[in-house]
Amino acid sequence: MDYGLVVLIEVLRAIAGLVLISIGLAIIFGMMRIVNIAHGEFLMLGGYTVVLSAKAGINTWVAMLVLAPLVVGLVGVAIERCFIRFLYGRMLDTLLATWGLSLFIVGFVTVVFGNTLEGVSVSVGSFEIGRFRVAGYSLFIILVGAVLLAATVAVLRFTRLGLIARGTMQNPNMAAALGLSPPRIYMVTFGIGAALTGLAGGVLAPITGVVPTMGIAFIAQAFITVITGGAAIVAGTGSASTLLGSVSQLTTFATTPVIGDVALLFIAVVLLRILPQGITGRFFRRSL
Amino acid sequence: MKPLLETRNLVMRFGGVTAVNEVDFLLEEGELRCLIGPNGAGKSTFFKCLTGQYIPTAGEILFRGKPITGLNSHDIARLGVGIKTQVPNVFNGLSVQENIWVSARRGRTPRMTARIVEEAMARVGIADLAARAVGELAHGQRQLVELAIVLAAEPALILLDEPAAGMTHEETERLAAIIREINRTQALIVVEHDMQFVRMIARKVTVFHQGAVLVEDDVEAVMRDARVRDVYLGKRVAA
Amino acid sequence: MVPRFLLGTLATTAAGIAITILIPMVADAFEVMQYTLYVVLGIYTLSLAYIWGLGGILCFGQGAFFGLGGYTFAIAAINMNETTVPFLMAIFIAATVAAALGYFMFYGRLSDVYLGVVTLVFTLIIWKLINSTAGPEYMIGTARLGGFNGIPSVPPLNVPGDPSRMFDPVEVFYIAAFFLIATYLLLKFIQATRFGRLSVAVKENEVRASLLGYDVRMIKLLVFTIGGAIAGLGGALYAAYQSFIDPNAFSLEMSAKVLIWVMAGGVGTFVGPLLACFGLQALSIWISTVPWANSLLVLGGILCFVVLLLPKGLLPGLADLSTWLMARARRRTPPEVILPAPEGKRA
Amino acid sequence: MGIDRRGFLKASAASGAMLGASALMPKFATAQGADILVGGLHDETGGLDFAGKPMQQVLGFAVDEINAQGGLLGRKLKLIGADTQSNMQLYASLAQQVALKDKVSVVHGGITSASREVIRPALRRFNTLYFYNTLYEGGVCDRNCFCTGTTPAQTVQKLVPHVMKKWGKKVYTIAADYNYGQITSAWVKKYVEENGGQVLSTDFFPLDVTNFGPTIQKIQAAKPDLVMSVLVGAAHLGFYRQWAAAGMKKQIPIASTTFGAGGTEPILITPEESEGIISCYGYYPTIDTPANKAFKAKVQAKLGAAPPAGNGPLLTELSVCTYEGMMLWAAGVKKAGTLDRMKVIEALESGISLDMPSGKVTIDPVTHHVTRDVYLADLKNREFVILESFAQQPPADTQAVCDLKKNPNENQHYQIKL
Repeated sequence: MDYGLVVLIEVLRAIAGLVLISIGLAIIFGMMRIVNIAHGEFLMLGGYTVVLSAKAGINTWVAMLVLAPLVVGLVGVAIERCFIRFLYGRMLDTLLATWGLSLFIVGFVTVVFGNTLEGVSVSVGSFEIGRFRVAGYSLFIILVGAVLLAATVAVLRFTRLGLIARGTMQNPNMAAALGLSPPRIYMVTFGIGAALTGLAGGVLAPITGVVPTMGIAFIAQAFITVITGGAAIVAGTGSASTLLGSVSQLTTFATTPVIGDVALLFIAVVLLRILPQGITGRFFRRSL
Repeated sequence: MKPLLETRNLVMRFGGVTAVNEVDFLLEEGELRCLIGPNGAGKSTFFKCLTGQYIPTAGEILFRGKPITGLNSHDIARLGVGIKTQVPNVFNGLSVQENIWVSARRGRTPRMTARIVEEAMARVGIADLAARAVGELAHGQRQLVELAIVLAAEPALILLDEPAAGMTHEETERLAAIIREINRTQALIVVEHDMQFVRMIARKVTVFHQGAVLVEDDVEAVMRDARVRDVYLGKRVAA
Repeated sequence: MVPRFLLGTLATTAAGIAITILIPMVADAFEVMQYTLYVVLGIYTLSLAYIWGLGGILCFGQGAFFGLGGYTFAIAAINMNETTVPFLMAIFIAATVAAALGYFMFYGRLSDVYLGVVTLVFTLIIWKLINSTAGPEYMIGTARLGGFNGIPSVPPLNVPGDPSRMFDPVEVFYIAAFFLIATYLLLKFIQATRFGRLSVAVKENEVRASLLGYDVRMIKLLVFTIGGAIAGLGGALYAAYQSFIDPNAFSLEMSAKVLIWVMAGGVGTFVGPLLACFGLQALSIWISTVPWANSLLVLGGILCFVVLLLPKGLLPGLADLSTWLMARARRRTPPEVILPAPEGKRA
Repeated sequence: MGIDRRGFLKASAASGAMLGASALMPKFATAQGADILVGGLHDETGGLDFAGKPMQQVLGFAVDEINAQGGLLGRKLKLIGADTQSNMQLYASLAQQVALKDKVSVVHGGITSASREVIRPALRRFNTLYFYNTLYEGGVCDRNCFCTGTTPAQTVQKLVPHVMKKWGKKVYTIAADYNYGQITSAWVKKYVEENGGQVLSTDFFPLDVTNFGPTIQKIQAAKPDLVMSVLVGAAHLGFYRQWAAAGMKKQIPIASTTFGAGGTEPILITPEESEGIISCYGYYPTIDTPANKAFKAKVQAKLGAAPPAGNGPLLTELSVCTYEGMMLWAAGVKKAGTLDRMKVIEALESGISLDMPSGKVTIDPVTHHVTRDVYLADLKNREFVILESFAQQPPADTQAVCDLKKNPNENQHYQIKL
């Protein structure tokens, strides 16, 4: 009984983890068709923001929930202005360009901030379930994952910004005809995707720690989750994370982390074979 | 003699929308049929079912008496069905000649292929464009290239989806002549909006409305039909 | 068109042969060995340049076949104490696996970026699995898989039929160069055949090709299998040349690197990707020995600039540049520079 | 214990094949006064940069120190440092480059066992002397290669009984899934059983695993007295974080054969997360001897008081062994009076012994490993508090399988089976 509960919490945490690392990419890749290989580095920048601010004496929660998204969002906007905006509609070039960008960011961060930074820990404590102790932080991550999904739905569905962004991605000329400036909308959308990724990097920092090269560990999983999810941003990310996260975590419990990872990849392949357009290519089509 | 093409009770549904609704359709060898109907009447979907791009939800398609329902596009094409799709569907990166070569080369020797390519270009009147890249041609010219591609495969049945779209008046007239000429040897089904054009080429017309066959008759009779007018004017019809 | 096409191929081949003969004459033994690596990676580059450039198949996991070729060669050569049969086995296994994966994908009507992701996931699965074979229980015959450490002491290439006579490094260079040139010629030949031209047509427009009666799945499957075989050939030479193979061959980096070479060199050409492969590889070696520079910073910066300045890739980009310069010289008026629109719609 | 003979035959066949390449023999630049070149292959960027950077820096420091004392054989030393970028393919290429193009007299370098096994056979082929200065799983038997780091018989043998006496007899091992982790965890099992204990389970993790949630629950279910960590690299630090976050630090203590060896681990995680981890290495910065204090002062004067912000500590087992490896090589060259590779090897085999920051370091002629002092330390607020020291520990594990006196042509990495 207690074991079952512990497993459930771990599974939910794995799902939330996938949601966190992929929601920003779902926006940048799913909406804007930018194959952002530097996505992992955005996560890393979020982590660095938290660690550096904590070092500067700023409250960790503020750093994590406010500064990380803000800083990475601004970095995202800057990158979009100097770089990405020349590449819209050239999906494959974005792959090459952001690969370069990803190397550049890793090198830059190493040179400027160093590769060895003290980790942060947040004192949420732990609690007991029967014979087991569970980290309170796991619950926090689950919470953040759920809130992020809900917030993204709300923004896309109910705000003017969300509506305009969705419209522009469908048809930039339409937006221009309505007197909106597509470049600005692209910039803001990219910034939001980056900000969400920064938030995720910040929230995960206390568990993963931060080193300049940490991004590589997330990039494949994030892309697989987004593409398995299909076209709908929230429903896709949510359903793919749930499926992949629970399969891999349950397998990990039953066997080893390697087999767990392999199970995740395997399910993704089988799923794409059955549903070539991703989960939301078939189900929840009309959702966001 | 068996009809060239027959559909029995053909149905195509997408989710809750029924795009093709219980269509029974018959085409004789050597016939030229026009398919008309307002936008969204299901004509293009009907074509896609015939060519294997969609697998029908229900019903049967017979080509010369042989069931072809649910076959792959390339299998149907090999039986002798060619199609010019609504949006020009060509190899943009290749030259006009290469485009037609791809079509003509299937199942033929290089020498025969070369002859057929020349013939197809001459028949449609685009020999002067042979070396041009298709991607840089005007819309009307690309329509003609696609027609030549379809011809070069020498199918028994040719489906043309809005072949006159984007053409100048002269081009349209030439197209009508070409179609009449093709019809000497092959059967055609032509989807077209332009009633002038339909009059130029067709004897028998089938009218689609909301996925089903509304009327099927001589061109003049159809033009006089009140229901057809209502449909085109957007009035509600008691079907 | 045909004579020009032939002329270019012949000129490239002649240049390739000349360079191959010249290098051991002017270069140190060490440099010859380094160039061998370039040549081997060049074969790997051609495998993707082919399936992507002529077949339109975007494979994010080409490393899978490269690695399979390397591992097959290593395991078979250690077991057989001979390298000719293992060499052929490497090509065969890589091609077979490519055919199986290709069947799975093309007959499942996967395309585009979804297909790319499946290939990526496929190579990552192998990577994860092979990485977890460090234990002594993972043996194939007498070869230990070795997990993360890979397989050391892979026998070097020997003269076919005479396992005791091994090729020396300069000979290995010649062999690798021979295979690179042969691969190039083979691909140029395929490009000129009916099948090659059809595969280009399929790349241009799949729907049209199938409406003309061509089995698109079959054509793509063949292209993909040929690409897999070539990557396997590269992998076998790689393992033989370095005398080790490790799971990095299956890593994201190995697959992404070749994508970048092809893209930077220009999709649709063979020479461009080769030049990009050689150039970027040399750059990355050179940068490692420059004490003041952070390798990643410099490499990343260069890549970013390449994309912005030569959007079509190296070779087509240079071609554009020379046309532009010639036009400028002739007209002496500012030409119309076509820049990508600052904003566009989604692809 | 068994030995993998077949592998050995293969390896020697492979190296024999390359003898055809005699043209590749480096021709030493013998011109009087020309600099003596020393190769350093370390990962200064990429995933292992935290370990590689200090090694390269301290190697440079050692070169400068020798030059300040007048160089070797009347000539100055020059370091050819190459950044291997944590990439095996670059290890292969750059080993070729420094050996054949730069024609260095010796190569120091390699961090993971994987990288060592890439460059070791290559350098042997190119007749270039090789020093591997990292703590590792033991078993390298190659006359061209000297290993100056510690091996399990020197450290794990001391660590296991100490922590078992302190905490209890039931051990749960978690290890990195590659050569080093596999072999070291086998040693852990051997020593635990020799001391009357029991290893409940040994779990292996590839180097990129960051998710330890399920493992932590499994360990709790198994209820060991202590956890023995053979984890490696930055990703695996997640274990210590998640362990502390689950409140396990006060429940089950941790000992480690790796934690802090590269110096950065205690910095990357917080003091609360690392408090009380017991380890055993050949060097700690806190060794309280005049030699170490003098050494630290010299390094401080040369390379700065503290590492630049955001970089790990300079002095760790890895970097100090690199320093000591350089000094041992220099002593060998002095003794041989020449740079000739075989003469230097013979001089080193005469049992050269130096007083180094970590204590007395003596080359074991039979295995080309070193006999050195090892230390046991507890981590208190990021400082290694030395609990015990063990003088002059021989590399007994490698000695059990390798005898270069008897078989000078051996070229093998023995997988010591237990």
